[in-house]
Amino acid sequence: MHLAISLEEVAEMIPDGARVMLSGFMGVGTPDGIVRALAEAGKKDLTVIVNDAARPHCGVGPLVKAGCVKKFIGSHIGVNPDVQEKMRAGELQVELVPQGTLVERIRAGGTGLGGVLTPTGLGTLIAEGKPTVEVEGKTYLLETPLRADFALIAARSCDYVGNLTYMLTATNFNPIMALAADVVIAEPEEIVPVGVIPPDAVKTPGVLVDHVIKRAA
Amino acid sequence: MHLAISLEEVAEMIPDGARVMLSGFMGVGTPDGIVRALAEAGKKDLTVIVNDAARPHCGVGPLVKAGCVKKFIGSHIGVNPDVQEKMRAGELQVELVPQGTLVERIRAGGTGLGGVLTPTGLGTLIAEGKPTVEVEGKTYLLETPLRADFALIAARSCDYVGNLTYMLTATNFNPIMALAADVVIAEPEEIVPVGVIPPDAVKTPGVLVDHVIKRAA
Amino acid sequence: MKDLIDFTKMDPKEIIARRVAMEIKPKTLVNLGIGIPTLVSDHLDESMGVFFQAENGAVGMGHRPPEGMTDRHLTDAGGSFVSAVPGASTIDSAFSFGLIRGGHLDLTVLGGLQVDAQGHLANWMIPGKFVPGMGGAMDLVTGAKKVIVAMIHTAKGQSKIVQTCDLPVTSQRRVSLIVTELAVLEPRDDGLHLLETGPGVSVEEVVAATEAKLVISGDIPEMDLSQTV
Amino acid sequence: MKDLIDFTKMDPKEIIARRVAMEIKPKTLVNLGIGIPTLVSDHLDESMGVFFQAENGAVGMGHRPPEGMTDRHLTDAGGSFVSAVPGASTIDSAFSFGLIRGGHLDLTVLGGLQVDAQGHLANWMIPGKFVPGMGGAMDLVTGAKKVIVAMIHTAKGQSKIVQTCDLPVTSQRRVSLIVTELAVLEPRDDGLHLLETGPGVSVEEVVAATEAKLVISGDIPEMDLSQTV
Repeated sequence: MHLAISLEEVAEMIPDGARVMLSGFMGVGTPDGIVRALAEAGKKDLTVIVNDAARPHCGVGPLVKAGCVKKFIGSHIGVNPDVQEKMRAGELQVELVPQGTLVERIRAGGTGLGGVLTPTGLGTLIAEGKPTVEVEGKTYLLETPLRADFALIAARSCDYVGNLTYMLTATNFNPIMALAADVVIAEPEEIVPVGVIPPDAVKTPGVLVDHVIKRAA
Repeated sequence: MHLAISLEEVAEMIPDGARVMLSGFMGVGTPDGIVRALAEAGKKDLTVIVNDAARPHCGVGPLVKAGCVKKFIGSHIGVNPDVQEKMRAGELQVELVPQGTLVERIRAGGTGLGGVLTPTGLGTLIAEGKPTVEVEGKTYLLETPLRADFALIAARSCDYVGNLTYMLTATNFNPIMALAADVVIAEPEEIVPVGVIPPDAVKTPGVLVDHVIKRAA
Repeated sequence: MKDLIDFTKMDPKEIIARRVAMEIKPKTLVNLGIGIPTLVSDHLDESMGVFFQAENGAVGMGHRPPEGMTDRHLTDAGGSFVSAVPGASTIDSAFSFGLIRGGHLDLTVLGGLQVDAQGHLANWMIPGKFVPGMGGAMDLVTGAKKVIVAMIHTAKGQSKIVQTCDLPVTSQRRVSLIVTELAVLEPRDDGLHLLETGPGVSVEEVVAATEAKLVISGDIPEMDLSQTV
Repeated sequence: MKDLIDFTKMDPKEIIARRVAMEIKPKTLVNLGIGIPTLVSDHLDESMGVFFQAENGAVGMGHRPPEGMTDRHLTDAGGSFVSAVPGASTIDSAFSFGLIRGGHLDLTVLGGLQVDAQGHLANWMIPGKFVPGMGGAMDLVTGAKKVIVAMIHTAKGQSKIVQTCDLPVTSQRRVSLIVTELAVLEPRDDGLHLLETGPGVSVEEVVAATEAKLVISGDIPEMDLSQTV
């Protein structure tokens, strides 16, 4: 059972310099309240693992704009001019990871696997300096697992056990990131009584979730 | 769209010597109609990839009893005396795979990954003859991907697009095996009209399913 | 009346979209990239039963809903609103890329910055200028059963079809087909074959607009867009 | 009245189950193996908020439902009917072992054929005799945060706690604790420590029944089962 906490409490909980996974895809399925709270709290030197840089006003955008992010690990930054600009100015480190590799590295980090053996990226810039492994006559790139101090998740529904559901394409990285951080914090659109979400509808079992966000009344 | 086919058609489709994935856990979530049809058709020399040998009357049991199986790849055979007996008599090859490794090898086979890097099995009999890979100072066993000619799946509901839902612990290996075979055949408990299963309730998208079984009237 | 359309005067992007649509088979799973590839779905008959997949986990996307009926929980990989066709499903990102990398995707259509005579695509960065990132493109090009590059033939007067990419490539895998407004090209072991010319375009015009050496054998037909919708 | 129970006359399996139950912390995720481990849940207060997980994908299993209310879609890893507690969820096998191998499982309680002084467990085969297979045991022992072996101390008069396993081991990882009806033992770097004796059992009796060399330092208390339910 979890007592819901406030956005202010989340902002206090996450220290400067933390390594944070942030869910969402072009800002869809991102916990916007948490992002706003961290930006307003003026966090510094965060490393953010997130699919994409979205746009300045959504997804990780407000955190980048507020100067909270030291390092960005993700797959796409093409439509956020802030990120392009800060990267060129040397204010933001960017590590690009192919999207399928990114999600699989997070899954490996969350499920106790030692890494990912993928054909994606072989023979490209992405493969430079990385070991390859041959399996049954084929060559694969060995990509390492990713974990974070915090995973910041957006859910559709949540109960007080911490069970989460997601809605449509707002699912994306959420269930995978919920596996791969020391502390998992979920921002749901609604909190429902325990026992109301059917077991088969739960996409993230509550045992993975440490805190859920209280909704504004 | 799929026209539902009969059990007899499935039995005709699967040749002697085929490599078959069979879902289920102690017989729960196994497509029992397909198993029965294959046993009755007197199939020979099948290689079956399945979590466990269940009991003589359920799961893969009837196939083993009918002498259809040449090789069993799975994690547990402790409560099926037929399997123990045939194994000792040299009539059945048994390859034991830790359960978590088994499902992850199937997932790798189904999702284009080159293998599984797992700590499970290190320092045990299971590791003998297998390569290990060191990642960030830790050693992992490299286990190869598994695929099959056919995956035989049990579903709760199905539509004519082939979308599948599963129920409770009858889910188990079903959604993973549906990724990892050349031909995927699903035996649902009910077939419902297209558009009736909500997108978020689909556990196996129909694009993965080749055939669904017509239910007896 | 289809045969009254003058395809030589058609918008280049629409020529490309129509020609790519001809490559799509019924009942397949298809991923369309941002830009010109997105236009392809406008030229398919819905009765074909093609399912459109997006990296963000949509399987069975339909057109943008009417104004006032969009929902921020249902978008394509570019973040644009879409609808769900009957039989649609939504999956998480790991599952989505499992489909892509695992060979379950029949076709991906992508834009490109450059393609070379070996069939290597470059579409994720221009060093020192603009770095959008690869998003899902590296997985798509590596994993889809068939890869079509759909793009305008030239950029700022320069051929985008080059002998060897000088931009960083997206995959070491050879793409299946290149469709521009001027040509349909297929990279094979023995070089980059010119299969078709664009409406009203001569072979000589294609050669002149193309940096890469082309293999031209026999008569080269013009794209036949007359059956497209 | 708890203090009137004579624990020395209690069924050995119940002694073990009660003592293991004392190791379980509130609000944790716990996997109980077949046999004696399954009995442990009978000795936990439901208000503790412990969630029981099974390899087959149940998270939040409850007791077997009354006759006539069972359902073949809801079973534990042994195939026995269970119920779903409020807040239960069901996941596929890949997710289930993701929890197990990924360190999300707080505790696993398993039976054993042998455990040795180094804390290695053997519980999946007796070469030439009986090969049940490891099922999920190798993943559980390798991945759970804490591993408790719960078993009868001896089999056919032979100690199951040996100096070095002669049966194939389940994991190279050291288990956390061994609980039998005679003793609580903890494998550490410097050997196998005797922490507690069973009800009415002397240290000498434990030593006599144990093949492995034990580290015995100071007074060894008896199991205090008086607070168990």
